[in-house]
Amino acid sequence: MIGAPIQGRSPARMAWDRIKKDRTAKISAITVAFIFLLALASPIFTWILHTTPDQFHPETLDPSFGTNPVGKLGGISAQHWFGVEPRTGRDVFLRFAYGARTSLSIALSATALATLIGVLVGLVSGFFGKTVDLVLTRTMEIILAFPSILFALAVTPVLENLLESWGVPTGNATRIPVMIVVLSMFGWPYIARIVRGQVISLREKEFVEAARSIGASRTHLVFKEILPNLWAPILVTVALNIPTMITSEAALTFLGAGVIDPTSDWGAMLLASVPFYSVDPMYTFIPGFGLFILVLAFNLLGDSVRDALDPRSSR
Amino acid sequence: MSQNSKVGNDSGEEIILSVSGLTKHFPGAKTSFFGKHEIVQAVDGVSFDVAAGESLGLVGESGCGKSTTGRLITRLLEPTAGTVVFDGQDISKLNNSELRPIRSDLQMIFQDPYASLNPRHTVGTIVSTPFKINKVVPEGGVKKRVQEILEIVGLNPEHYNRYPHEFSGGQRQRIGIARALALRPKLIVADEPVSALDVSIQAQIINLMKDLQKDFGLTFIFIAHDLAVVRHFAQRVAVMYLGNIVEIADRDTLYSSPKHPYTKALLSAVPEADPDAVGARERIRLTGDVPNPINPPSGCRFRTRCWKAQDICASSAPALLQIGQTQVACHFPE
Amino acid sequence: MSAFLEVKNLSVVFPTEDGRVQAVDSLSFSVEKGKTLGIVGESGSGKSVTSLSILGLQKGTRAEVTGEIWVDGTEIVSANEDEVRKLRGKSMAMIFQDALAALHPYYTVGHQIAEAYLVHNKVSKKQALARAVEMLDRVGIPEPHKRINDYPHQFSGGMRQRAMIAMALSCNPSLLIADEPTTALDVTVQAQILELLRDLQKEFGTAIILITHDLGVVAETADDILLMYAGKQIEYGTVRDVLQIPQHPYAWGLLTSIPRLTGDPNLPLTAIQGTPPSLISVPSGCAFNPRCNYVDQVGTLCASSVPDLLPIAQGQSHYVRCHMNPALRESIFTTQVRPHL
Amino acid sequence: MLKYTLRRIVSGTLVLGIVSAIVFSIFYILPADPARLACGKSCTPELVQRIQVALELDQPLAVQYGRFIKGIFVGRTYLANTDAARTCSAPCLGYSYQTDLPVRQLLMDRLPATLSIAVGASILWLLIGLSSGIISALRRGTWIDRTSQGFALAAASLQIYFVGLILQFIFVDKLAWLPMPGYSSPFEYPLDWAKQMVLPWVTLAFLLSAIYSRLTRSGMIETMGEDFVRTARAKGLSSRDVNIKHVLRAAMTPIVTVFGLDLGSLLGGAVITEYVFNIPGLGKLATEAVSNLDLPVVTGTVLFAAFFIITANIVVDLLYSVLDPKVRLT
Amino acid sequence: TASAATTFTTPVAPIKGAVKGGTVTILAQGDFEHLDPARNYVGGTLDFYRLFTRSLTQYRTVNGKTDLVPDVAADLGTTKDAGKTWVFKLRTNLKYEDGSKITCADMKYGVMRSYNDDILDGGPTYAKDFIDNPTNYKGPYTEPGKDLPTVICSPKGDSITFKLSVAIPYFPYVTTFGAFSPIPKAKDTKQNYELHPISSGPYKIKSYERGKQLVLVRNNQWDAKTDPLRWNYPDSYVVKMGADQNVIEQSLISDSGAAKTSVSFDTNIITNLSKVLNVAKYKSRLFNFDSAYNRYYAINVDTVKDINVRKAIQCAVDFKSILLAAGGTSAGSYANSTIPKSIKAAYRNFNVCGRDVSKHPEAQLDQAKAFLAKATNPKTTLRLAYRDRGVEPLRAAALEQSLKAAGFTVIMDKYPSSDFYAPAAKRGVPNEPDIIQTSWAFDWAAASGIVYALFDGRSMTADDAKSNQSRGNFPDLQALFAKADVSSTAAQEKLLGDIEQSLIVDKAAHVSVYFETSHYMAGSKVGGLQVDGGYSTLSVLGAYVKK
Ligand SMILES: Nc1ncnc2c1ncn2[C@@H]1O[C@H](COP(=O)(O)OP(=O)(O)OP(=O)(O)O)[C@@H](O)[C@H]1O
Ligand SMILES: Nc1ncnc2c1ncn2[C@@H]1O[C@H](COP(=O)(O)OP(=O)(O)OP(=O)(O)O)[C@@H](O)[C@H]1O
Ligand SMILES: [Mg+2]
Ligand SMILES: [Mg+2]
Repeated sequence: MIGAPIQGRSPARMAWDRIKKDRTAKISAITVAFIFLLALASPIFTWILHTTPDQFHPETLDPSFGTNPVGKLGGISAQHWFGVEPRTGRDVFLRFAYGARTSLSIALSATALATLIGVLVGLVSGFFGKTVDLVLTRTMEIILAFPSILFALAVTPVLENLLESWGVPTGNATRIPVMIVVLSMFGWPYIARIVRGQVISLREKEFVEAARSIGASRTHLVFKEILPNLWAPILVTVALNIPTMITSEAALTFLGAGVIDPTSDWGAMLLASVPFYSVDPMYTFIPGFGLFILVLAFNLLGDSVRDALDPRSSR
Repeated sequence: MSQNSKVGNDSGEEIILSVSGLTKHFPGAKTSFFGKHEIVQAVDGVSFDVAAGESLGLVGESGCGKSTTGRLITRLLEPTAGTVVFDGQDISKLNNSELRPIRSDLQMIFQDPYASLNPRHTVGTIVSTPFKINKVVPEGGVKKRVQEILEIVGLNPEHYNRYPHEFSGGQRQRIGIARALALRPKLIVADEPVSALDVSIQAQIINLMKDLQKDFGLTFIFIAHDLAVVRHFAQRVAVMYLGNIVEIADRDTLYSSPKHPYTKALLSAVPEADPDAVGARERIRLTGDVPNPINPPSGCRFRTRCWKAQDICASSAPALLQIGQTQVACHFPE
Repeated sequence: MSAFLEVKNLSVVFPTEDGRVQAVDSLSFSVEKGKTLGIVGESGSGKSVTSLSILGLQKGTRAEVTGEIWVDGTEIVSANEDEVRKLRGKSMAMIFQDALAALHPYYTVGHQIAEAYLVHNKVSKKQALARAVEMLDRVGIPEPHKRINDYPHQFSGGMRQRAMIAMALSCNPSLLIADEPTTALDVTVQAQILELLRDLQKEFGTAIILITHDLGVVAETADDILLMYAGKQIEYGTVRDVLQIPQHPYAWGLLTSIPRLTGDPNLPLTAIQGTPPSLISVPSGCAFNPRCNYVDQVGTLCASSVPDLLPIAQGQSHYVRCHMNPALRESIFTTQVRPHL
Repeated sequence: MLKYTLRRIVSGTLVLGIVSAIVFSIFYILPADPARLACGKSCTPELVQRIQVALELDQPLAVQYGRFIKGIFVGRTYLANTDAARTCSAPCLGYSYQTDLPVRQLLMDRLPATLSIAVGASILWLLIGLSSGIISALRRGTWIDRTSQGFALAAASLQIYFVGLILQFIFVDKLAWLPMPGYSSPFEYPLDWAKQMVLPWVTLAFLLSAIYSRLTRSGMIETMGEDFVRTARAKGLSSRDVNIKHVLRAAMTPIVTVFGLDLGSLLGGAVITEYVFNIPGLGKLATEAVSNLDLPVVTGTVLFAAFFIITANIVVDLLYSVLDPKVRLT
Repeated sequence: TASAATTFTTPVAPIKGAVKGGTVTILAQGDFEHLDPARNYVGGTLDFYRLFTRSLTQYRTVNGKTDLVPDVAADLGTTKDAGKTWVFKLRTNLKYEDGSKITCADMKYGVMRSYNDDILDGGPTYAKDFIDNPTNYKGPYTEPGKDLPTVICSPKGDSITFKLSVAIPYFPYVTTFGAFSPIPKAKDTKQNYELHPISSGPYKIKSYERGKQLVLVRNNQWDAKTDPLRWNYPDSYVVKMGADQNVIEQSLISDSGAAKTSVSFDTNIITNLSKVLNVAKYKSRLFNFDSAYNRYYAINVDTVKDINVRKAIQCAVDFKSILLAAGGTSAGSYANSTIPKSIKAAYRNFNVCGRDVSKHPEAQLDQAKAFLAKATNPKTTLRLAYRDRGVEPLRAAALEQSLKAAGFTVIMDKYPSSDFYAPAAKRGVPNEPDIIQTSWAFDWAAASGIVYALFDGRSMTADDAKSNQSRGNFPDLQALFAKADVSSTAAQEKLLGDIEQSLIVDKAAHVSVYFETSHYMAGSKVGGLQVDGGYSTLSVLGAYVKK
């Protein structure tokens, strides 16, 4: 809109102002923040509840059916706010809180790694074109041709063994890095494709020509001219990628290639709940609902970020 | 093409740019992943000279290779063949680092005032980038110099920290001009600098550029498809058709007695805002569109739309020859 | 006599988040069969909105349309969608600036023309396609029976515009609205298209509204000119009147600022200062006053009250919206403007 | 077009080759010994070694892979020229370490279940997704739109396993309207088949239709802003014709592509769905094989799935050229 | 029990209410490893093989009572030298499915070919292990002309004699295995024999598609009068293979379609147990019985040298939380001993860590700490080896908790599900486990089927503990084993019971935790199913389709 210029607002600032006005974004942000807080504060609850997420509580289970917590709704009580786990009597609330920690840190690290790789590859591939581009796009094509869940399942033990052979101790110390690598391995091509497309169109933009015409180096072109224009799409991609990563992490764990007991994780809690969903539905419901809310909040937030950064897309 | 003489202007001024046999063939759109490239003959053997301080207009229909020529001269593209001698140095084969010192003398103004400014940079950053890249520190510092330039192009120096989206099209084009001016270039290639602007704004920019040329002794290559606009800016005009120059002459000669049928047709097609002139003017209506540069017609490229075309036009390409004040490439000039 | 199209006091407002956009403000004009009205104005002055309102295409959107639009005896603003739909294509048709975007990429040109014909005529598909061939032939596309099977992207720019025209004219509409039909085209092709429009008008007696920002195009094609600025009509009259004795300072500015093929090229162009206003906050009074060189001649009135659209003299059909009195205008025009033309 | 198709098939085969090589080498560096797995309860080192020979695990990786590829195209003979020779005709994917059955047969046995899920669910999600997306787009901004899109976003944020378990709890355990999900042959027990498939279909369709609904809606809305839609209206077409013939037609193209790819990856095994509902499909086969380190089956399933994905890609590209005349394939 | 007094040669009584006809479907997770009698070794399916394979002796279960009965044999074998030489009388009126007679030579050939276990891999090796082999016989495929002189048919072919290398008092139990089945030499197709074993039982193989299904139909040549243990109600049995554990569980639970007439022999209801146990309509179709499986912890005496540390471990074991992790008392019953109570001759009702574990299953932490304090060579960091399968990690976690509470530090060492027993039995390797969480199911219902395998240190080598995971090789117990080797069955059982008690109570090298309870389910239209004491499984021998 041509006309009275608005006082010195950068595009980022305008997006931020738009987000601040968005009620959905606010509620989602609060929800996400709340879950983060729960994850961060989980040790405090250990102290309040005088137990740990790994502590067995055989007394809370029906002695003849280890699968049945004593009491209603999966054994919810003043001591066990979300009930207890069948078979072990471990406190579900603590496992939930600690699980949020694991799930979030894996998903976020994987997103970060995937974004880093994706952006770098996208930049290089889009900007330099030719053979480099051909090789990189082919690589992406091959990765995308992999049945990702299956392959992730298959490759996890392999990578784990590899790490172990380098002397990393068995268990979650290897499992978690492996998960992050595997998740980002299948995540980066999506980001790279978006970045590459953007770079290709930006590369042809006249302002890049203009910079070239004053003798700018490639580094300048990539990092000073093109990259600043990528923040918005990257941010949107990241925002929409986080929920996908959370889901994938949970799915991988659910299929058994995830973190190892006793470390808690939402996907692992769901997996553990499968045999009991009909006797103790609460145990399924709690991590499932948590996952749903978290993913929903991130999705809504991602939508808001996208709308704010790209005002043309309207709901 | 024009092998003979460097056509200078009569006054024998210093030739700052001399282009000869300039050719650019693009790999055309690939039709599939493995498909072969078609060859787009965007510019094919273009030669002309530009004297210091003059402004040369380059006109022609869409796709005839004007921008490509401009970008070859500023070495944003590497020519397939031919030479570009700028300030006594052949720059057609230089690599990026060798070009760097010349860049500040050779600047470009772009058509699209929206796409040519990085939306993430402030006006200050945009105009000061030339200084930073060429590591030039002007007297009084970069900021001061930039603000001076902003003032010169008619912008408020206080707009230093604003972003392009806060400006109108005309103002943005001024920013683009400021950037081109920053390092005091000798030659500016302006690629359709006003065609994206509103009529009421076009005149502002044309006037501004004219003033700048006068004040700083700039040399301009002014690309446009609008003959009337060129007439108001350039002292000499070259007409392009499908990658070739078909006619070059000084302004008055070209507009009053065009030699090439294409020039003639082009002139007669310009609508005039004068109801009396409408009936009075001779009308030449070309049929069809400009042919595809992937497969240009043999011989004279204009023959497919030319009402004068004979057999010879299909078999041999006419050279650019001097006829009176004009250089024209036609077997049957007017 | 009553004209084929009669627009009275048309106003269009878009309520947006940033404010109410007064895109068109009390516009009145008429077009008779066989005549051409040129609407001229800068980008954003409301030309396209006007044309869309005439076709009733703003029904069902957030646009608030008021006033009256009479097409062939039907009032469009108050009519319901179905009534207007029956008029569209048949009584009035439209061609758009960007023909590539305006044609559906997935259907053949022939199909799209035939479709337009089929809606309003009880004919078979075959007959409709035959009509499409006929129309393409009429607008000068070689080998039309082959080209009907082409998709829009296989046509060149000029051919697409011709196809659009063929589509618009397939049902012999009495009114054709051409919204910047040649802006995207080269001059040589533009000339072809304008000539085609003129020929067709002669043949079918169509009323044409030609929207453009190029006064040259209007001069060559139109009978009347409506000059718009910031949603308002500021000058309205025959081509000859408006171009030869323009009354509004904006018209003066436009005429003197466009480069021409005649006249002294060394004289600087007299540009209009400033930029067009935002339609959300149109300057009070005469919208042009911040850019007008002659505000001093009138005083505060320019900034405080909107001038009425008045005939330049009693009984004249040349209207202008300016606070300056006719004599003053006359003198300024002769002394300061005419020499630059 | 034919040339293009052939070329795509060749390059797709190449990609498959690379995928198989990767899968193959990854399992080769796995320290766990497949021979031990195939050996059984009374296993001795000699026996392990004999099995190693029988499975040709003693050969170098390149030789193993070469034989594997050969098996696919022309078949192969294990332990040729020995008493224990057995021939596996092309396309041979080897024998399962676990069950000693031809992998091809395992895949074919599991395919019907996966096919049942994929086809049924995709019909359902297309129906629901498209119709709700269309209605939303046409009634943009109304409560219908808001409700359906809110629902879609929520559904898209749900997990198959969570929804699957909840639905199973409600419809199987509490209400007992449906039998436990599973797979019965549709030819022998059509009714049981349908009843058992209902939950997998609904679950999968629930989540995916949400995505399609959003996709359809945004595609339609975007298209509605296109110039050619305005042209269609200017022609005097009825809004129904405009919406269906012009808007939907244009909005459909990307949806068809996405659908093709989704179906393709689903055909390779609806891993989670099969896992949750205990359906003996390809995905289930693969997860079992992975946990048993049954290399031939893992390679087979991954290749099979990759085959579907790549085929879907090719089909989608060809389809795209049919749907979008601008795309010219040579 | 191997007394010649009871003969059991008469046919078994009909099952009340059973009717003939119909098809019983058996749902199996996978194909049989082998159908060749010499190569069968998989617990749950051994019952099923009896439908078409007769062996020298067999188990018969009627009304919950299981006896060893002569099958192809006409008696339960006699020995005159306390078990070193065994003579079995043979029935002479038996026929194969093709009508040809079953001869003593066929019985001997069956034994002989089991020596070719290089080709016929997979089965138990008892015949080869126990029968004396002075000529180093290698099997009929390797040495075609050669004889096995220690298996002797009487001239009339009505009895068969086995000369063993040592006295094996329980040999008649061993002869239930498939190596002691008749095989006509002319029909032997070596490793392909399993594709169509010639039937000697009431059913014969009609079709067999590997991995898919096996169809059994009536064998008209079989005569019910000659058979002391088999019924033959359905017209056919169909084994459907390839379904998954949960698929089978759930289709049995849902009882729809073919599942109504179905039963499974390899699928214990595990996943859905708590659900079906709680619902009456499922309960009626559920068969709950003690399986042969005992879950126990072997304490490695090589690495945990101090007896007090071992005792501390014994006391620290929290039977309760371990069993809860496995499903509570419905999924298993606490056990002080790996010899089940049902093996009365050998079972000892001793206390573990001074308490009756069935009454006080909780960990005895104070005592554990006290023992640990007493240790002269305290080892407080323990490596616990367990398998990554089912609830085993959870059980290990339960043990970890109570060990920690008792003052130990625990290193959890998870082994892949597929590769556990052999690596865990490696001796003298780095990271050798201190506690091994493992289990045992007896091959026959006697202490000899347990104690020899689990506690006989004499079978160990320097680097392999074999199935003696606690690696005990105590001189006093060695002496007892030597004595048991040459004792009569009854005396041997008693001695073996003593050995186990000593190993658990005195040496503290073993903690038995519970016997798993099996929960098998059948479709609502299948009758005649009963728990077979011989194989501790749900037997389909008496199955019939309810009208
Ligand atoms: N990078 C490129 N790759 C391939 N073809 C190109 C490229 N750049 C230009 N062309 C082709 O070269 C021809 C000349 O293009 P150019 O941009 O120089 O024309 P122009 O005269 O500037 O036209 P316009 O008036 O539309 O700007 C056109 O056919 C164009 O499609
Ligand atoms: N749907 C809409 N919502 C809000 N504002 C609109 C809408 N359509 C048009 N406008 C505004 O109305 C004004 C007039 O627009 P219109 O398209 O008629 O201009 P125009 O004269 O045709 O310009 P151009 O020459 O650029 O085509 C512009 O300021 C535009 O931003
Ligand atoms: Mg250009
Ligand atoms: Mg417009």
